[in-house]
Amino acid sequence: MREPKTYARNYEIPEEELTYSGSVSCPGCGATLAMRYALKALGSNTITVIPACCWSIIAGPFPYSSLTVPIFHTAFETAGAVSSGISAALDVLGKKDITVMAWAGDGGTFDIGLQALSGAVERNEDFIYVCYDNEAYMNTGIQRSSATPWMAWTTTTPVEHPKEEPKKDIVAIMAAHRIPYAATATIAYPEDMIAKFRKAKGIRGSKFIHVLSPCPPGWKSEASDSIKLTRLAVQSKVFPLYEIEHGDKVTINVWPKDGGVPVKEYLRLQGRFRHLSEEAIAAIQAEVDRNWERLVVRAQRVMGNE
Amino acid sequence: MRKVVTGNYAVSWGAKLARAQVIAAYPITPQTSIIEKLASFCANGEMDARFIKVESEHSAMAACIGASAVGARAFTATSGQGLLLMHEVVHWAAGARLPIVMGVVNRAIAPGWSIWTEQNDTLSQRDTGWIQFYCETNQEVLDTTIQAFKIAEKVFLPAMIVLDAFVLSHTSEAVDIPEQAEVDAFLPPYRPPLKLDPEDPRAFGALVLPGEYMELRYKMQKAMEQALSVAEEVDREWGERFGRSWGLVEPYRLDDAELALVTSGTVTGTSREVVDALREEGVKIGLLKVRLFRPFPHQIIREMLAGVRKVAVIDRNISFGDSGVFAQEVRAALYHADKRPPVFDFVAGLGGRDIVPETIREIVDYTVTHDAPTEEFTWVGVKI
Amino acid sequence: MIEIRIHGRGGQGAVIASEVLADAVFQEGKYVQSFPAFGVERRGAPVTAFTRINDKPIRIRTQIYTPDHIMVLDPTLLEVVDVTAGLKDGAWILINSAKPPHTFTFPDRYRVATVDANAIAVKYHLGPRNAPIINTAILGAFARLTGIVSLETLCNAVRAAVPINPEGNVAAVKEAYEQVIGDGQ
Amino acid sequence: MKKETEARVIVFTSEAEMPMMPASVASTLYNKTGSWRYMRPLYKNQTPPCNAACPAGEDIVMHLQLTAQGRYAEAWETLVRENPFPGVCGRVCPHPCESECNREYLGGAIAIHCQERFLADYAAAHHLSLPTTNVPQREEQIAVIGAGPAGLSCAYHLRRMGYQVTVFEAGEKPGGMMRLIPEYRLPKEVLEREIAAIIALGVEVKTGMRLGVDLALKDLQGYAAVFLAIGQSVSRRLDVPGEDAVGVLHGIDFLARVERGQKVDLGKKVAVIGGGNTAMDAARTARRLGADVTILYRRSRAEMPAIDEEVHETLDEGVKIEFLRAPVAVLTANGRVRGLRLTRIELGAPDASGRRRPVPVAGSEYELEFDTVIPALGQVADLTFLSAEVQTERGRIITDEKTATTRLPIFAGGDAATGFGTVTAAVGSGKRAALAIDSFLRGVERPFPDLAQNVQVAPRPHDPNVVRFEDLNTAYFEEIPRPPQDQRPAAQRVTTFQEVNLGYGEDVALAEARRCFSCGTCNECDNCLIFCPDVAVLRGPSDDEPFVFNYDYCKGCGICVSECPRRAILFAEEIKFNDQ
Repeated sequence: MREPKTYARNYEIPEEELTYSGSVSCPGCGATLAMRYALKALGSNTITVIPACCWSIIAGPFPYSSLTVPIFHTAFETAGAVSSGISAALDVLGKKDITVMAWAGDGGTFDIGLQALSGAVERNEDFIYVCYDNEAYMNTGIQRSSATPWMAWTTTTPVEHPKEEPKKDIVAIMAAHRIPYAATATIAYPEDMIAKFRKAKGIRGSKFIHVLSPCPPGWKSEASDSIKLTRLAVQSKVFPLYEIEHGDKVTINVWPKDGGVPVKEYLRLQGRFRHLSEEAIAAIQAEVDRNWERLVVRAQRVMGNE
Repeated sequence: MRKVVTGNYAVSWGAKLARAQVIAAYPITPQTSIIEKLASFCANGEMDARFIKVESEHSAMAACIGASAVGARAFTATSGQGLLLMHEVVHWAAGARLPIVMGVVNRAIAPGWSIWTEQNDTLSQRDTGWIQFYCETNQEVLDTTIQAFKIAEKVFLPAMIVLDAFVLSHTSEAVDIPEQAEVDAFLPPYRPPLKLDPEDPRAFGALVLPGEYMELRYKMQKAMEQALSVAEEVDREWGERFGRSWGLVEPYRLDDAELALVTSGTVTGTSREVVDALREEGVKIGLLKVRLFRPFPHQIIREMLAGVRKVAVIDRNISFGDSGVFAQEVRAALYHADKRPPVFDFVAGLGGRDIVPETIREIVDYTVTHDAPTEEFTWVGVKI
Repeated sequence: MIEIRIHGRGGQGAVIASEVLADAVFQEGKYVQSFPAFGVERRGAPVTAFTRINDKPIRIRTQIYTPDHIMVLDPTLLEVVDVTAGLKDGAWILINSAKPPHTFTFPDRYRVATVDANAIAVKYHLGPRNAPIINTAILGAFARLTGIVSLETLCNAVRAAVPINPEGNVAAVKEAYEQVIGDGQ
Repeated sequence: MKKETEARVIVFTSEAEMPMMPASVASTLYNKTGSWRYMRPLYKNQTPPCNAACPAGEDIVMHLQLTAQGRYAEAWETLVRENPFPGVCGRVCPHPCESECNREYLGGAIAIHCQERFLADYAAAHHLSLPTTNVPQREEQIAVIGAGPAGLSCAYHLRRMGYQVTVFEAGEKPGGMMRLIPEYRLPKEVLEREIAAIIALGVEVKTGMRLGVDLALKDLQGYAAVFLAIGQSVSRRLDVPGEDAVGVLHGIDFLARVERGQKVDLGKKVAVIGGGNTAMDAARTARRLGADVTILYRRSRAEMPAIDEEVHETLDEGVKIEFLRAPVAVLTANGRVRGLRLTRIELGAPDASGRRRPVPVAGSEYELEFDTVIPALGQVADLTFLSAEVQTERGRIITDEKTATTRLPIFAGGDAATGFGTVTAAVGSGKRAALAIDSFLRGVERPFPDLAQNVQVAPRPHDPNVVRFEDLNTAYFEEIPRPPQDQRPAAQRVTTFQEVNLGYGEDVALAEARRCFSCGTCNECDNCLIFCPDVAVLRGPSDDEPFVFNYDYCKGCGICVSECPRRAILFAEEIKFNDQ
């Protein structure tokens, strides 16, 4: 392997690959790329816990694995608890330098796994919980989850009656547990994401990272647009990149360029929002703006105090 | 050291002496004092273990699964509703071939709420791939807990130690608590060949296609079958070291018996009293205690009951739409015997209703006075 | 086999008393079994606990329906609980009370004794003044009445079982042992 | 299980071979997901608009990228591989490359000419020699007629190919029209240095040898090939009465006299007629000689062929420009210029050049007084010496796209053949001739694009598709303004012939090079590598092949294509490749 050049764009990204090719993710899968970054950040001394989710399949069928690190596949709602057990066992066995990473979808995090997750982080178990959020039950064929955005199409929220409820604010829920570290990240910002995983690795206790991960079949988007979509999600403030330390200290990591782009830019690339009326788009814009302002106020309060 | 302790504390002592390394548990009556004791052992440094105070039984088992997968000796305890909540991951532990040991206090299932004893909770885990021991005394509880780790870790299947709610869990009696060094000599540290280890990174529990799934199940069944002889051998070794053996099943005054009671759990002790009394009255009666329910010791049971004219099974459980579960198993075991005695089944003591000597006499009287059962099973003591 | 039933209220330590008694008897080489009534305990609600004592292993695993003796940790229970249910003839009924035994009306086939365990517990600072813990004191009285266990063994068992103020409890056991008043004694 | 590199398919033939639990024993590399693909990404550089627009065929993007890495010497070598006159072109080229530059939309076009000049100056300051080629020397002698930019470029490239080249130059010194570019725009030192470097390669230059006078075409029969680069040396006339009066001095003659150091008496008021670079050069030179100068141009500002910056600088220096004016007569007194009669002009319908035709406004004539009139209307070639075998048409030598005349082995280039009057076009023309002569002599077929396009000695593999702004992924680019170039102040300039433009310093040049989008050219930004979900982009074996696709696993999602900031990856239907 040649030495990477550093002149054009200085990606501070480790060269080592800890994921294998040949996984059965769909073309353009955001979750697959997210895992690649995550492991680059955490390194090979990592144990992953994967509950039922797309990654149960992506990680490879028996007797294969798409990761170079150990994987424990587990039941849908157990990532928090299994990770707790692994972390405790590593501690009692004196293996204190291994990072435990739970890797769950939005269904396994926002919905069925929330109890075990809440329990684990309330106990401040020493692990990183990652929710790769593709905003619906994609592995079962695109059913709504509590991470599905308002008005989005899924097979259980058809266009005649799209989802009526807003997306659950999972990071706020995690921050409310006062865990040492909760953050958002996404694949269009690999350096930010890797920095966050590294930061999380260096913190003892429960860390939560919420990774927006496009699903081309589920979002009805072009496979080639997966990076663009998450970039637009950040730039439109639909998915701000921020972190919350100890439930309180809010830092916005990526500020949208030139005040951001309209949410419409983000929505229009996704078939799941094709049925949206102009009024609905305006309502989404208003909600996004409100949320962003709230976040900015919290971040500024922190900055003001320092 | 002999000490008067409850059945629950016998479980706690067993887990302590077995040097369980990770305990994850959630309180539920009547299991709670097991984990309170373990929490205290961990807190005061008597145990070098991590106690994860999880938020549910489901997570308790899930955490044990994680811990065991890393290669730690994991233990939990639960009861009734808690076990049912756990059910999915109870299967998981076995399928993952993780030798977790769990104390289960038999508790009846709601609704209505019942905290009293009944076996439906553990029997509904019958097909999960767990080894199951049903215990009669506190000493047996302690000994079996330690034995269970050794058996489980030899065959890579998890094991449950089952004890009746209150009748055993909250009853104090003298228990011989072995020295740690003796237990250490009996039970070596857990060293699985495959575990979650970045030095040997593998994926565990991935999607298995139809081309391989059956073989993995075949292996589980083989391991279960192997568990029979392993359990026997481990119990024998225990006997050699500690002077007590429990057997997979235990015949009591069965040699020349014409009528055999088949019991499990605490009803066995009371039944022994009744058998003795009836023997004095000249009734040729004996008893077969089933200690190991999974794997089911078909062959031994067949042999032990072969010469008996009638069998009466006392089931503190019911499989709705069929009969008591132990009776089903005994009947199935006897089906391949040359001489098949009629098997009477008595469902008694559900929801903690006390099974007193009179109840057992009633069962015996019924069996004696009937040539063969007239129904699949007989309710005992139910107000009808 | 001797079967003993203890009546108390949740929080008074009836279950502990049954266990301490069992432990003490066990120390003297007997076989024992102790257990609470199988149910949910709530502070203040009536509770019962049991102890079985035998010279050979105890195999029976039922509740106790025909006790040989009973202890009543709170005389007000007499109003609400049929404490003599199934009680065998010649049994001791030991009541925590400052009153003398004859003030309690029981059939003649029973022997009645009282001890002012409350006063003793308060004296030795066992529990709060308004809810003294009298389970150890009552055992001292019971040992004296029945001779089931020696005072010394009982004191040792109390010492082993009580985490806080063990010597106060032992003193209470001894004082109750001395002060118990038995009907006909 | 250690990290695997090979694809293993696991086939269990008995349960005994399996682990007891579903534990992995191999990697997913067994699963060649490349078979899922119906679109295939391909690393294929596409054509940057600057490269496409450069008449000299420079690989602009490549030298900018090398500059951006601080690899100045390599950048200069890249430059001189195509053009031996970077110091000249960096100063005088009208830089059509910048007009096409996609950076225009995000802060202004890259100052490519400044970068070129920076590299040339860097090479001079560091005494870099033209890179040698390791080709065998060839026997063939080639004659080049004319030591202007076309001739010298041809000689340079032929020499680099190993040919023996003799250049015959009519003038006293080599350089041709480049010599007439005033000192303040192109210091002679720069020109001399670049010519000397060519000569130093072993090119023989014989000066004072005018074709048709000092030698004839038939004298050159010993040469394996002849390249005619005679240039356009005859000034166009005004064709008005009084044109032959004393005080009418044609632009190139004026500039030549100044260049030779001859004293020119201009008087006080000077009129320069024309709108091209020669007009600007003449006007600004006259200004420096102390005259009050007015440029008269018959069209409007928009139609002026002179380089924009040049016009600005001219105006800054106090030269007046009168638009829509044309002389109808040179007014004389005693055979000497005293002024001009001018007519106002209106613009009519577009003519053959695409520019609107100037139409005199009837009755609008008026007179202005001038001491000197300098017509600068461009030049034509003197083709009178050519034999009939070398055919001409409308004042130009006829050639095909291989610069071959109608009489082989005579080739022709430069403005006498092409009509394109810039140094850069001449350099490109000479290079094309060198390549054509080489393939002719070696009997090798080589494709040549039509004369409107450039040729390259060392073309990178690329797709002809020119990258436009909308093809770029602008998320990766910030808007950054183009840095201005330092100039001497106008007031100081008019008193001296010192160079006006001061060029970029290293810091500015480096920053400016980094501003380049590198359109269509991979600059190893790593986006494709980083954004591939399937680890199907690998680092390549060399700088020439910085990344490779692992087509065994690439699922054809196209993320690499859309996230390539600069469209250096093609996306093609897989079906095209299945037959291979």
